[in-house]
Amino acid sequence: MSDFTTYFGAFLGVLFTLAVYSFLYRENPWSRLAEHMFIGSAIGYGIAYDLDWMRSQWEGRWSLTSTGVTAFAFALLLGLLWYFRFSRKYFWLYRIPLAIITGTGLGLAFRTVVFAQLLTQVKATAGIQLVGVDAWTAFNNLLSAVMVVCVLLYFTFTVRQTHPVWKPINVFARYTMMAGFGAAYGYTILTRMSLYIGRCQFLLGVPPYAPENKTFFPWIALLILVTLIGYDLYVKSRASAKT
Amino acid sequence: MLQSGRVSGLIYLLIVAASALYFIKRGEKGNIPEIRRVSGLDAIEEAIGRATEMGRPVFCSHGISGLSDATYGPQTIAGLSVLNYVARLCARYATRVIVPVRQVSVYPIAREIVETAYKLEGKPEQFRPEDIVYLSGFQFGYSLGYMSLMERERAGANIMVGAYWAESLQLSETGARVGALQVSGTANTHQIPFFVVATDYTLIGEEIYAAGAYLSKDPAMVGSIVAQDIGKFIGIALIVLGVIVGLSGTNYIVKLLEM
Amino acid sequence: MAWYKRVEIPIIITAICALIQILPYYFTLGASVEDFQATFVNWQMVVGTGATFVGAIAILQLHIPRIMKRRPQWEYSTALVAMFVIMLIFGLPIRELGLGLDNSVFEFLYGNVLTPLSSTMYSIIAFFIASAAYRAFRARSLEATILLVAGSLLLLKNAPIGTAVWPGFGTIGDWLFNVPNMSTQRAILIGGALGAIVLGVRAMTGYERGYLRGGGE
Amino acid sequence: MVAEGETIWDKLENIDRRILYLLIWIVVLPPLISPIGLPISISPSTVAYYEAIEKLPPGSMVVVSFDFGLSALGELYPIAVATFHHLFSRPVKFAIIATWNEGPIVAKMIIDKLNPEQTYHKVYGEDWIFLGWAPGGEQAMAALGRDIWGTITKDYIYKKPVSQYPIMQHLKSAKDVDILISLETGTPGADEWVRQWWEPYHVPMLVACIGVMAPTVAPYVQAGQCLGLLPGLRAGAEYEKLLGRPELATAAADAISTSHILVLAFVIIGNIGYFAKRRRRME
Repeated sequence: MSDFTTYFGAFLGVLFTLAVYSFLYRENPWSRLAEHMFIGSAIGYGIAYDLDWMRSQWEGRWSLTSTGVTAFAFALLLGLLWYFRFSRKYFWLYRIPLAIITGTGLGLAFRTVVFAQLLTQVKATAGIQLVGVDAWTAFNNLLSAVMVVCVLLYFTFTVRQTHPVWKPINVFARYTMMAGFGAAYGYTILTRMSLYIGRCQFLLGVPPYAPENKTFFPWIALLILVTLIGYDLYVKSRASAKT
Repeated sequence: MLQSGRVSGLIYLLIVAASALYFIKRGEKGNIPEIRRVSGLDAIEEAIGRATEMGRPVFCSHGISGLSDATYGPQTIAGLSVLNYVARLCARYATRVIVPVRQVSVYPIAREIVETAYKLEGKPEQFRPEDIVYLSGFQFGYSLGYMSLMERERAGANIMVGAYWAESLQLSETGARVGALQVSGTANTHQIPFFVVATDYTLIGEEIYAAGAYLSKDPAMVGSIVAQDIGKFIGIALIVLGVIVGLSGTNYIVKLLEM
Repeated sequence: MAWYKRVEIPIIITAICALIQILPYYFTLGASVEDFQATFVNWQMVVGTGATFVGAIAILQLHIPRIMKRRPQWEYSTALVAMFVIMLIFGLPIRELGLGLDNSVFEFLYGNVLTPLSSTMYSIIAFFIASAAYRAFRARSLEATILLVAGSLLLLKNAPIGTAVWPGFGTIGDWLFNVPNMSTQRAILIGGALGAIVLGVRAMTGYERGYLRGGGE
Repeated sequence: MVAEGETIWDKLENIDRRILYLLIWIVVLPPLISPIGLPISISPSTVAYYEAIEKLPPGSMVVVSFDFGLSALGELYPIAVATFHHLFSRPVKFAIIATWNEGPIVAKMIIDKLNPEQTYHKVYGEDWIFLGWAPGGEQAMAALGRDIWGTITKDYIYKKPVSQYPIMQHLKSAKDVDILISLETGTPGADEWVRQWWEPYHVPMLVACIGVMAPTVAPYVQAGQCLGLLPGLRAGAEYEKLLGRPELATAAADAISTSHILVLAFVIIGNIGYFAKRRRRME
């Protein structure tokens, strides 16, 4: 890569990163530009990848046999039906490819979900070790089995929970969930901060990010800040001129 | 004929599937099974009552997802059932209800729900179509619009049931700041903690479907809840039996499930 | 309504496509059935990819009129459309013309425009979380308190400074993760699996039509 | 907002959000510029992930899947780099796939950075291969499990038919795979892999995910469906330490500390203000 593209790339990267962050000050032209550029490039990128996959499917698989050619042509034809979504009159045609995709997806999930997410989980809880392990492990195993059962009971809705035994079960289930969601809370904060830290590493040019970023960072930050405040003053002055 | 190791799964599957169909069919004949009223609904009533006393509007949203997605669609539907309930109560108490919408496809449905609620309460003239607000298709555009609307209108209650993502935080933070009594609910697990700590009452996960089914009395929704309960009770029974049998050293229940 | 427009037809297609995947999983129906099933999955991926322009059209329907009629913010729409067109043209899979995923313009744009934008867009939530932590995370009930305390312990587990000050934060954090969290998630997973099964049954029998809704007649 | 009788508690409850935002910049940037290097203790789950790769017998077949896009770069990029370094330094074979269409960008960034031919003397097409992306999410996973050649017909780098590469002679379906590593942020991700690869073929999994997803993977770990879990950037730093190769995650460690402490401080200050006001109101 030439020097120019390296510098220009770093410049754009820093500019767009800071343009997004300028949203924190307030919604503004920089952040709006960034949002639109993001959407435009993401859609273009997605289509390019789809088409690339289509071409290699055609060349590497379907074009090799005559049945393949027919099947591929038929698939393309069905694929065109998606676009009747935009027609009021022929809207119903769009439901055909939709039904194929949804049906296959449902079927694929349906066939294994009962094992992977139901029976294996039930089995893992039903098969906990209580004998032959140390007391602390046995206690935790038993505790987690009780917790699973109580939370499951909490999420049943057909039994009228009038008997007094339900109250402690539900309270225990809710406390279990709150302690459990504490983990979700902690890890969510970790993720959000990590993503932000990653962007800061980018801005500071921490290797492997381009060291040029560091040079651009303060200048572009200054540029955005000045324009933001300038824009604010401009809007204010226009508003006062009107009244 | 049967694939080995998949018999127990097939049986489980068939029991749940058959009971779903049975209870849906039964429901269609008017024999709707009874399901428990989840306590979150009382909190909604209280929130609306308080907003009415204060003379402030009620905000009610149904998440940011559309209707067609397999996992998020049902959440939106549950949110719309709650909206129906909220709109009826608001119409009864003559309290304004504001509905911020993110999906174009949901907008007409939300509007129709509120309009019908006012008609059913005999006050069609009080329905304000401009209170069903389409904000923006973009996630943060939507939440920005929602937040400023809550601040401007001084929301007295904010009821959010549906599929929410990062905006859950922004909305509940703003709601708390303007002093609205907030009831939230979502099945997006990673957002539940934020709803729990930032709003006054939270419907957790499947509770939103149960609330939706309880309020709508739709046979398909109620039948599904019943079938899922049956599936849960089987699971619970297997766990309890397995733990007890496991004390003997060999676990026959686990072996049975590996069939 | 004409018979071919009826909603029953897509429902039947849904059911057939689902059964093609389900039946061979439970019953031994022979290698040819399994081959057909596998080919079918691949084939429907081609059908699905046919929809690639749908999202683009929906977005362009919004932005092109905005540019043509010079409506407010049309400048931003121009940037969006220009970006889209450039990305698309240079990324077209015509290697004979030097275009495609390894085209240098395409690579430059995704590396220096799409990458920073996309990764920054979601990192901004860090700020919202922090400000909400200050403004809205209140121990207003016992349940919220349990959550806040457990969450704070997890923060101390994840922050190297926490475990450096007292290794116990690591142990407590791991316990919270492996016992209450695992149990909660497992119960939710089981509930979710049952929900998926029931949803599948409803879709195959036509009781669930949510996915077919919208527009049209 | 400045009213009569405004106490310190009111002030504590009403700090402008932009000041909070500024504080976040202030606590995160300095430790990145000059790290303090606090010690990082290693948790058992990180050891399990490391050991699973370390103990793979020579010649094992690994599939690494990029189930994330650019949005998760900050957290998963360092982890992915470390994982690839580990794989390249071991005598195992592996294939790279992606179920998210931005996955190949990240994979390419890592390959360019690690330079496997020079640094590790690994031959493309023999020791490893970059297969690229397949559309359709869960459907793609199912299709790949059954038939890799037919789902991704050409490799990502040279666009040649995959059947021409020596490594692919030993990799036709999920049955040939000894371990699957999913680098994931959500849907499709671990849930779908468990359904499409673990359940029908019993391919063991390793999951490296963004922190948000970690709690949802816990049941799979306990049930033995997932052999090891790297939950987020902190675990990434631990992994780098085990590999003896401190990089981006280690460099971020101090910033994780400062930012987490700041959030904790925000929670505490907010609650102090809240309770003080509530007590005054009660009096």
